[in-house]
Parts: sequence; structure tokens; C-alpha cells
Amino acid sequence: MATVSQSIRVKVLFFGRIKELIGRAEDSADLPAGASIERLFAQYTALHSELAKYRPSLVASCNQEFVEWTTLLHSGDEVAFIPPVSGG
Amino acid sequence: MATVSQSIRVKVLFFGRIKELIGRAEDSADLPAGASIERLFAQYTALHSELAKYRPSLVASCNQEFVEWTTLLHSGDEVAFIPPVSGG
Amino acid sequence: MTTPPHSDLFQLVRGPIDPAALVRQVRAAEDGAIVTFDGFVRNESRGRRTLYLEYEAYESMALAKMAEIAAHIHAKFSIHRVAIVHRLGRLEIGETSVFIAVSAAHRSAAFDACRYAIDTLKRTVPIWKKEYFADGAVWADGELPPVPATIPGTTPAAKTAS
Amino acid sequence: MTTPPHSDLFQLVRGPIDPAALVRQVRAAEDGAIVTFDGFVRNESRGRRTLYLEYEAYESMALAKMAEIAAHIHAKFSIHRVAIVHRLGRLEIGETSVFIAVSAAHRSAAFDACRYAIDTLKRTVPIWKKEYFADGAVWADGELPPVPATIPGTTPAAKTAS
Repeated sequence: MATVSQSIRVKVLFFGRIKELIGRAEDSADLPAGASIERLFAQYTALHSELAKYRPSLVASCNQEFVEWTTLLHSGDEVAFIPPVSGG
Repeated sequence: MATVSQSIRVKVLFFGRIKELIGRAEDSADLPAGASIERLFAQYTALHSELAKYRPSLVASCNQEFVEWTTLLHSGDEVAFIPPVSGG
Repeated sequence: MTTPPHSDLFQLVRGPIDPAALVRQVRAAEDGAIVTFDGFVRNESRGRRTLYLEYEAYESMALAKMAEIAAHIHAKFSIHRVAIVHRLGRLEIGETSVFIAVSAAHRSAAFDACRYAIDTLKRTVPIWKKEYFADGAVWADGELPPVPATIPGTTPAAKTAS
Repeated sequence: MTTPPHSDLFQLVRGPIDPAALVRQVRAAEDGAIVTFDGFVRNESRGRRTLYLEYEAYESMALAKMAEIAAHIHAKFSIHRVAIVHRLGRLEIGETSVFIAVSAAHRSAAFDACRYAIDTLKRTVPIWKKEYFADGAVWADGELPPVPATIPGTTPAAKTAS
């Protein structure tokens, strides 16, 4: 039986200007069960206030797929906040 | 002063199926002054009657430019009867 | 290096790209046409003289997106094989950053598919370019990848068990 | 080999075509994109197994028409350089018969110009292909080049004095 306030752990990846701002490429984050990617992002803006202004120019990914910010996370998910891509 | 029935000499080139039909790649032809490419072609159909059926699927060239069959020839012109091209 | 059904090839590399090897990868006797796109480092960017570039990628996702592009062009166009390679790390002026080769029986499909591949790569593959100039460096303006329509409440499955 | 203003290159050759050399010919530091088209001998033609091909050309006119194609694409598209090479004589299955490389600052012009070049070459350059099968040989169906509108009564000037 799941407990009411179980917590989950996700892997978080940072790239480009976001990696430079956060100061690392990878993190492990703990969240309440049922938290969304938006909620995860808020945990980082709480620590790095400058991050908030990038929110409109980021897209979220979960397990190597682009997803909505409302996507709910599960333990073991790999999440990234993707800046505009410029390959090619 | 030019004489009334001066003749001209042109170089004629054959390619692809037309070359096989005529049996040569190059010829030198004499024509009355003021003759058209159509007239030159008629000289060859007189010698090679099978050539006539190819007429609708040929385009004429004069001095390395595609031209109308009504084009008038001058001495020294280089003429070709070009079958459908299939390079590439 | 991934070699799925069609013998397509997707790679992220840290050394020079060898176009001839990629063309060999896609070439077959039943084909008649290969179209390639070679993207390389220009010596200027919006009027400023570029010194060099640095590329980085979300590698696992970039390879997955490259395979997705290949799947799309096989579905949309009558092509035979595709090879897509992107280089990462520091690139000097004139060096190839991306190379795409597409083979097909006929040229029209090869042109359409090659163009679709590079256009889609630039919009959807998580790779980033930092441009170094004499007076500093900037992350290149890029494009925000579109989020595909999803069924509400679903989440992509984790690729690895937690 | 002709090298007009833009360092374009037009060639008819009787041995193997070297794509890498042609790409080097069009590549420059101010460019960012090269699109190439490689046309090679398929192993079948309308369901019949091809043994080999033979190409012949009206060589002086073919080179002039290739230069005309280059002039057109420079006028129509923002490209830098173009190389167009066609091979003549006997070609085996898989061998390149035509190779076109176009460089440009941006990819869109390079794609458009390369495609225009091969499409126009196939319609207007006096080159002929004979297909050899187990049971005989045929001249390939081709396209009849369009005759440009001319001023009535005029004739193209002879290129050489009579």
C-alpha cells in the first residue's frame, strides 16, 4: 500500500545556458509523489532566481521525449529543461 | 556582289540513334544560300528515308543553341539534329 | 552508432566527419540517387567574425530524435537509406558540424527527404551551439522544439528501471 | 575544365568522378552549406536488369549548357559556387554518371539550386544514355529540350569562323 506522502526521486539534466546558470550538468531531485515538471522547475527557481526568466524559452523533456510542463513525474524519470536548440 | 544561287557549306553532327541510323557522327553538307535547317534535314531524309519518322522527336541546334527548324543557315554553321536527351 | 532495419546510421562524433564513409553507408545498387547536406562552420555570424564553435548535446535524446527523423522520412518519402551525423565539441571554421546522406531510386524523394531531415534536425534535436567571437561567446539563438500532442495524464515511460 | 568568374566548374570526364574533389572546389569559409547530388547507375530500368550503360555527348554544346545552368542558378538563388560533372563512355552498375555540388551561406538556396541544376541538366544538356540488357541495348527515353523563344530571322552566331 502506498503511503500518502511518499516522495519520488528524479534525475535532472541541464544543458547550454541553463547548465551554466545552475553550475552543473546533472542533479538528483526529491519531490512529493504526484509532482509535475512545473513543480520540479519551481524547486530550481527557488534556489536560482535568475532561472525564472528563462521559463518561457524552455521546453520540458521527460525520458527523452518533449512533454507538457503539467506532466506528472515518477521515480526514476529523467527530466531536462531544454533551451532553444541550435544544432546543424 | 553575291551571285544569285551561291551555295553554303555547313557542318552536321549526329548523335545517339540518329548517328546509328546515318552511320556516321559528322558530315559536311552543301546547301543553296538561304536554306533552312528543315531543308538540310530534307536532304538527309532523301538519302535515309527511315529518318523521317524521327522528325517529331528531334530538336535542331545551330552553333550549340537549340533553334527553330525555320532557322536559316550560313556557311560555317554547325548544325545538329538532337534526339531526346537522357543525361543524368 | 545505431543500425536499425534499413541500415540507417545515426551518430554523434567528437572528431572530423568523413562524408565518403557516410555516402558508402547509404549507397546500394538498387538506388540511382544520393543527396547530401553538409553543414559547416561559417567564418561569420550576423556580421561578427566567428573564431570557433562549441557544440553540446543531450546525447541519448539527440540520437533518439535522429532515429525519429529517419522513421519519418522513410514513412513520407520513397527513400532507401539515411545517415545523419552531428559533431560535438570544438569546431574550427570550415569544419563540418552536420552531414546527412539520403539514397533513393529517384532524385525527387532523395532531395525532399534530405531537406526534411536537416530542417527537422534543426528544430527538434537537442544540440546546442556556442559561438566564440573575439569579444566573448554566446549561445546561438535557436528554435524551441514543439511538444507533440499527448494524451492527458500519460507520461513517457522511463527508458531505464528506477 | 572551365573556371568562370565564381570558380564554378563544368566537366565531361571519361574516368571515375571524384566527389570529394568537387566538394573542395565549391567549399569556402564564407559558406555554411553544401548540397550535392550524386546520380549513379541503377541495376534495373523499368523492371529489366541493366548490365551497363554507355553515355555520349555533344561535348562543346553540353559544356555550354552546363555553364548556362550555372549562370541561371547564380541569378535565381543566393549561392556561392557550383560544380557540375558528367561522365561519358561505359559505366558499370553503381558508378556515378553525374555529380553536382552547390555551396551557399544558407541551406535553402543550396537545396533549391542543386535541384534546379539536375532537373535542368536532364532536360537540356545534350547527353545520351544507351542501356545494355542481357537481350539487347536501347537508347533511353529522354526529354526533348525546349527551344528558347528567338527573335524571328536571327540565327545564333557561329562560334568559329568558317
